[in-house]
Amino acid sequence: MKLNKFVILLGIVVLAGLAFIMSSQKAPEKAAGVADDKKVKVGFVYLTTPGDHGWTYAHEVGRQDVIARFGDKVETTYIENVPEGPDAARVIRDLAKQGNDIIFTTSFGYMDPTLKVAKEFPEIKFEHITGYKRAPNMATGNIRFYEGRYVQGVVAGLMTKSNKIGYIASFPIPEVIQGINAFGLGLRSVNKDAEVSVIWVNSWYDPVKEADAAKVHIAEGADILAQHTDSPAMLQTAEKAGVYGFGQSSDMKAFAPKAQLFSSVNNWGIYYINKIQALIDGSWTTGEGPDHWAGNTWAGMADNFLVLSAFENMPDDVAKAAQKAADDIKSGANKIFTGPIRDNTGAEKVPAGKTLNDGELFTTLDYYVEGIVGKIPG
Amino acid sequence: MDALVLTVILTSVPLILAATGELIAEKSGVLNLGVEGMMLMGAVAAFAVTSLSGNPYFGMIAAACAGGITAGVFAIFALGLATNQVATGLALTIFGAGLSGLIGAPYVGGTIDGLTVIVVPFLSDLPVLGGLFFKLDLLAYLSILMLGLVGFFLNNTRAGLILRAVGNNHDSAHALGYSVLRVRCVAVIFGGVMAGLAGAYLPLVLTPHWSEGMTAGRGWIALALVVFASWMPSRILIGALLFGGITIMQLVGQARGWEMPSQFLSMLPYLATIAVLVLISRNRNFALMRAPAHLGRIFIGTK
Amino acid sequence: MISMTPRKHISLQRTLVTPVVSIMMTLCVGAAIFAILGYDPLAALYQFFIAPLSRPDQVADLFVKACPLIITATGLVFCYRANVWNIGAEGQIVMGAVCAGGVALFVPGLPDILLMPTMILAAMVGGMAWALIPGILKARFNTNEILVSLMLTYVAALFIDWLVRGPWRDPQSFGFPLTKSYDEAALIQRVDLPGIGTLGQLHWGVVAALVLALVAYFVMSRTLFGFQVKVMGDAPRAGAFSGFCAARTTIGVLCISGACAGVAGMVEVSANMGQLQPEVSFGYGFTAIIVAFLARLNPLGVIAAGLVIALAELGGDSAQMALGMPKVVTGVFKGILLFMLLAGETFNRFQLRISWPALSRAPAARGR
Amino acid sequence: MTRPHAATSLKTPPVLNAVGLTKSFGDFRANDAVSFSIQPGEIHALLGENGAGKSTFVKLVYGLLQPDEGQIFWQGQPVNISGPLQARQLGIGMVFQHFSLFESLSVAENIQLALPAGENLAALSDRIRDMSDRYGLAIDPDAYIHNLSVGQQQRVEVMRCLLQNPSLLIMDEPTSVLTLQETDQLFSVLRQFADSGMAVLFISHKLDEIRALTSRATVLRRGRNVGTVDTKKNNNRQLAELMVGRKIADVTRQSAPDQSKAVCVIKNLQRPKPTAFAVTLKDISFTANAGEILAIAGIAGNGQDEIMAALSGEWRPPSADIILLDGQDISHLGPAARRRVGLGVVPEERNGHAAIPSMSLSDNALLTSHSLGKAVQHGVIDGAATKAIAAEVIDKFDVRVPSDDPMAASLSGGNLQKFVVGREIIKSPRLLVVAQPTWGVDVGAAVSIRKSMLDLAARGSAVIMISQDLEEVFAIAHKIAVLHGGCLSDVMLASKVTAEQVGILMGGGADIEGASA
Repeated sequence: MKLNKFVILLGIVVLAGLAFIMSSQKAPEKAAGVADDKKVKVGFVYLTTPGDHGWTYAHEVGRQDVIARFGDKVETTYIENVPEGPDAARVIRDLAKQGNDIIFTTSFGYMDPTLKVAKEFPEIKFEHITGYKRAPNMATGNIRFYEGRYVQGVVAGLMTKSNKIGYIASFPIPEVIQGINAFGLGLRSVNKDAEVSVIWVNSWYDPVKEADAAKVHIAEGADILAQHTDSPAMLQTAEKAGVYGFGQSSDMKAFAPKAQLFSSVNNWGIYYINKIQALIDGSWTTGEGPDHWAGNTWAGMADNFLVLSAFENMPDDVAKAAQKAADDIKSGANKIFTGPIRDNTGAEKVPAGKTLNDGELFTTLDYYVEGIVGKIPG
Repeated sequence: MDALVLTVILTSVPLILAATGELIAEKSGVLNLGVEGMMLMGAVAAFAVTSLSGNPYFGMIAAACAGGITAGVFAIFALGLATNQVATGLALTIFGAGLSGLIGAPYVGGTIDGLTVIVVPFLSDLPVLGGLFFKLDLLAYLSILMLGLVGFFLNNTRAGLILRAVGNNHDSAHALGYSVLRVRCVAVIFGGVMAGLAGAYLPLVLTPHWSEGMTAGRGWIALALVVFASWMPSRILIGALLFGGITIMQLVGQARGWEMPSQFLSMLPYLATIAVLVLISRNRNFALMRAPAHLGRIFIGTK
Repeated sequence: MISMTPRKHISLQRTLVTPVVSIMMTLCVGAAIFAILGYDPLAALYQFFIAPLSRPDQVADLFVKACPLIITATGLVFCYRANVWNIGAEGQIVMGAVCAGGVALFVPGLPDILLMPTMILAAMVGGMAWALIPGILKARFNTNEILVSLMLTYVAALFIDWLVRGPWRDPQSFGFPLTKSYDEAALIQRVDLPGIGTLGQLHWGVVAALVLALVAYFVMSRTLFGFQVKVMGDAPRAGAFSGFCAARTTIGVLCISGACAGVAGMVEVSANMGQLQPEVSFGYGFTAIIVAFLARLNPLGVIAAGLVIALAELGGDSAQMALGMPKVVTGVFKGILLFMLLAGETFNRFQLRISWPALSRAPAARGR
Repeated sequence: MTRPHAATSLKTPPVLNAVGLTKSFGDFRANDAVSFSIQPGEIHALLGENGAGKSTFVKLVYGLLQPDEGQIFWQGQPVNISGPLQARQLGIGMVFQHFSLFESLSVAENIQLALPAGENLAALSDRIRDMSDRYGLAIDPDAYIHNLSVGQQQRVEVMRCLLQNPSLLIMDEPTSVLTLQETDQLFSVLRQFADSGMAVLFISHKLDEIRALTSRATVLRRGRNVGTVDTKKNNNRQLAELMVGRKIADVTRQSAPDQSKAVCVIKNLQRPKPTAFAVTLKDISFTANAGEILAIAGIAGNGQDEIMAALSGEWRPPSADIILLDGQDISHLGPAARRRVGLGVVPEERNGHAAIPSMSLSDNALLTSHSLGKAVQHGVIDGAATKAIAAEVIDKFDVRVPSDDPMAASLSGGNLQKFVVGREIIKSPRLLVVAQPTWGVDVGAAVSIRKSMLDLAARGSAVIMISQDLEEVFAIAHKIAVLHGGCLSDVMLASKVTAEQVGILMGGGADIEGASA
């Protein structure tokens, strides 16, 4: 008797399950659709969610630019919150199998997974952001973020009263160290007494920790904050405490109208549009240059890859100085990493007259320049 | 310096809130490992409701409810159905982390106006102390108040005595006619409410954002803190300040250019907890005195 | 008032049916939550559980995803059977990966043929060592193994972070937190199926995981050690009477689960990453706990349970792509599933009778 | 309204009058229409064997269990006692057999938990000190329970009840853990309270105590009330016969073989108590001979568990040469190794100690045979061999099983006991140690278990039987030693001592001249 009851129960459950599955099978077919031959299918892999208002948000804006430019000639898909590990390879592979023609993977940690999948799908184009490994069908792209940070340094040097600048950094990778050093060079170009202290939060996006770090900087006397992390938490803390700061990746004015001096805005749209257009035209290449460590395409303010938001909350003369610094970089008059450059122990690292080339920016910057306190961890 | 101490205090508030709640649950004999999940539910509820209503106090209340309800789920399973408390607590953490992320997805990147500082008249004018202890937000005051109340409750009230008795020996308590499950259920839900408030502190005070998993292990620290405090409310305060202090010290050390890998500093709270665990477990008499003897044991009432 | 009476006889049917019912209940609760949050519940469930299996290579990838879960959960089964609550497998995975990585990166001149066995051994030692800390502390000082093993998870995560950003960083990585790539001999190769070739990412680690689960099943059901584990977990007093030592059992099961977790870490790195990075385990250690419970602490069940949980993980990606559902839904599923399983266990072990105080005088319906 | 009849109003109504209480657990009737009444100021004993339904009855009265049928009258009024809280409000106090104290709370806090709310701790502490002084109980209200001796804990339990000023005090086997002096002291306190009108319901199976303290006794047998007797007019044997329900006079005593070889020698076994509730073993020495059953009689809680652990190897003495089996020192050997040299053990508790309810019988057979080579080869279990062992036990010892190789939990108590005893005897051990072999077992099973033990002895093995059942002791033992307070008496020939003499020893009396073997 007991057995019967259970067999019946099991039967009901299984039937219910089957019915469930059968009835649900219709739903997604509509969603999947059939690829239009003319459409270019573009996939994006995001590290976090577009709502972060930082790094991924900037990429999402880029994707929107793509849609605005090409309209229904493209079909875009994105996957968010993809961890930088074996899952990434699977997700990228899934995108490839779904017939995407070009796939943008938007974080450094996707480098090896992208390379791996690129080798499996030679007919599909891959674009890895911020990495250095390439394949015939895998190009790399990056922005010269440090250009904006030089201008930030100039503004910080002119604005600070305590001569203490707080810098919140994510991970000690070349991109971030270039940024810190460019900031220091900009700072010392206008203010020989100001110092930058750096807190590494070992995360790209951790609002609580970023806010804590900002509070510590302020408690330690900093009156200008800069960040190389993605959330607006630092700016909000600055706003509350009545100090100034710089936004990251996207314009964060809305979060800190009184505290934001300006934001360096990453303008990925222009890169995406160029590459997709090239693919449509049949002129897609990976670019050239073995010493281009940062990517086949590594462009900055001159090409509008990096855009500075309006200079605000600062006196006119500071804004003017900032504008001049930005113009000099755009025009090429200021190459930023031009000697003499000393590290923070006073040793000369780059002799006068020499400018570090792109490769050297990646391989030789294992020190902080003058004005930065401490040592690079690791 | 004051500002640093204030930062330490603010960092410890959620730990105090969550640990106070868990202390009560554990004193009644229930080991609820789901603090992290309850905190996340509290955090997302606080953020969402504040964002919708514009009033952080509504958010606070919502967080308390969310934490309480989440703890209620735990109570249904671990108490009502006598499931293994360890596994149920883990399930609660996984579930809470997932559901909070799901609920919070539309709010990522948004911002709110959090709790404002309430200045206590006169006292706030005291030198040093005034700025540190009397210009805080409601939840910070509440955390200290609750800690004191819980201490008083446990040691000076009959209900507190019953709670301790249930945690010490549920069979004896049952034999004396106390409803073990009812006492534990109330204790667990109180723990949930406190954890919810602890979670609310993150978006309402520390940083006006919501992000997935934003509690970043604070729930587990709160659990460790209860053991660290050897189930004594006063020591929770000390422990929380210590943990908060280490967290902030690690940032200060970096800002001042100390040459010590930050990872090792970050390990300190965890290693300290293990050390304390060993110390109090070694002294069996002490453990016997303080630790609820029936912690984590399943009680099945028969009639 | 719910009253529970232990069942005198636990039928095999019920034991087998319970997980199935639990999964079904999970689907129902999950669908309800989707509906409340404004998603089409049926479409969501389709994307979660059907869509990820629409191609053979996806099925292969399911096994790949399940691989670390199966290996880790197999070890945990021993712990939980013995009533030892090791919840720090995540840290043990990391330490296994670190130790194996140490061999792969820094032991020069090891012949290729010996490299892989040495790495496996190192991974076992690493995971074991990490699991032994709570084990020894418990045996010596009666310290709570739950909290210690959990705290050590954080320590391990910070430790590998320091290694990969610091001393072990590849000088050629331009400061990026990566070690050197492993040599070819240190990598786990993909399985070349006769007549088909490679299928998805299916690698030899998956085969090893399946074999491991089978071996564990044999150990658990057919050897004295397995018997000892079960006895000490069910009735420690009877175990002592039988002649088994409690402390030794605790240490033994922690060694096994630590070694398994360590191997899982090593396999994950050697098969999928090829080098160490700051994160080598993505919550596998915690997910494996659910797998172990879903498997009802049976090593053979671990295979099925690992696949089910892996499916939920893959389903998360699929639901996100198709429906824009946040990835965390997977966590909701896992949580509910664990709840339902635990409740199912109660129904399996106890006879539940619900009586309302007002009705207590009414004759109870009797039937059998 | 008319006044009650003069005749009834003259006589005070009983404090408690229980009428026809019935309580079943599944098919088992623990109480079958038990009626009982007790007068104010009366000290009344409730007598019965283990499992006769005494505990069930008092739990019904104290509200811990609800009767299926029957009615309780409290001071003449019908009441429904829904729980201990209500019982205490009515004026019923209870001292539990297994303490219901909280180890980490102070004495005063423990007592406060059982009293109505309202009194603060300081006032209560004063009251405790008062009472402690008045009755010479020597209890410090600020002390913590885990620091107290068992006797002190018992006094706390008693005081907790007395402070409630109960009209009825129920004491469930209160003296099983007390020394003689402590018992006397307790009795004098109880008499003083009885004199002031409190009724005492006293549960015990120590007949001397019952006759010393009480005037009337109600005897329960198999869940039924078989009569209330005057304890002063009956001697121990008459009371005992009422309890068991038949004459226990003429059991055939076993006479020991004239000359037999020592199998097991225990020399100066000592063991400090491991926990507060345990007993210290003091210098125990004895010899068990081939062909004999040696009974270690005594009231539970006098060191039986501790001796059992020492013999089985679950606890091992720190020094060598304490326990010898066939001349070989086995002091340092664990349970598995001792089995290999010919030891068989049956612990008292079937569930969770001798057997694991959630496991199959073959697994339970493996529990005590895994070190013997046959069932386990190179660490691998031979499933067929273990099943064969189980089947053989089932067959030879007539174990009734519901299915093929069932879970131990599905067997009745008697059948499981036959299994765990048979599991040992089938190995023909040189020495069999068995505790309470027929506790809670039906008569048929008890007979067959005893017979198999006698058979084993007849085949030349030694048997040590730890038992508190004197009837059983005299039925099958050749020699008897009595364990009391961790001390073992001399070993006596069963044929040369009487039940009374052994009873005296069990209560802590002096050794009997001339009976030593």
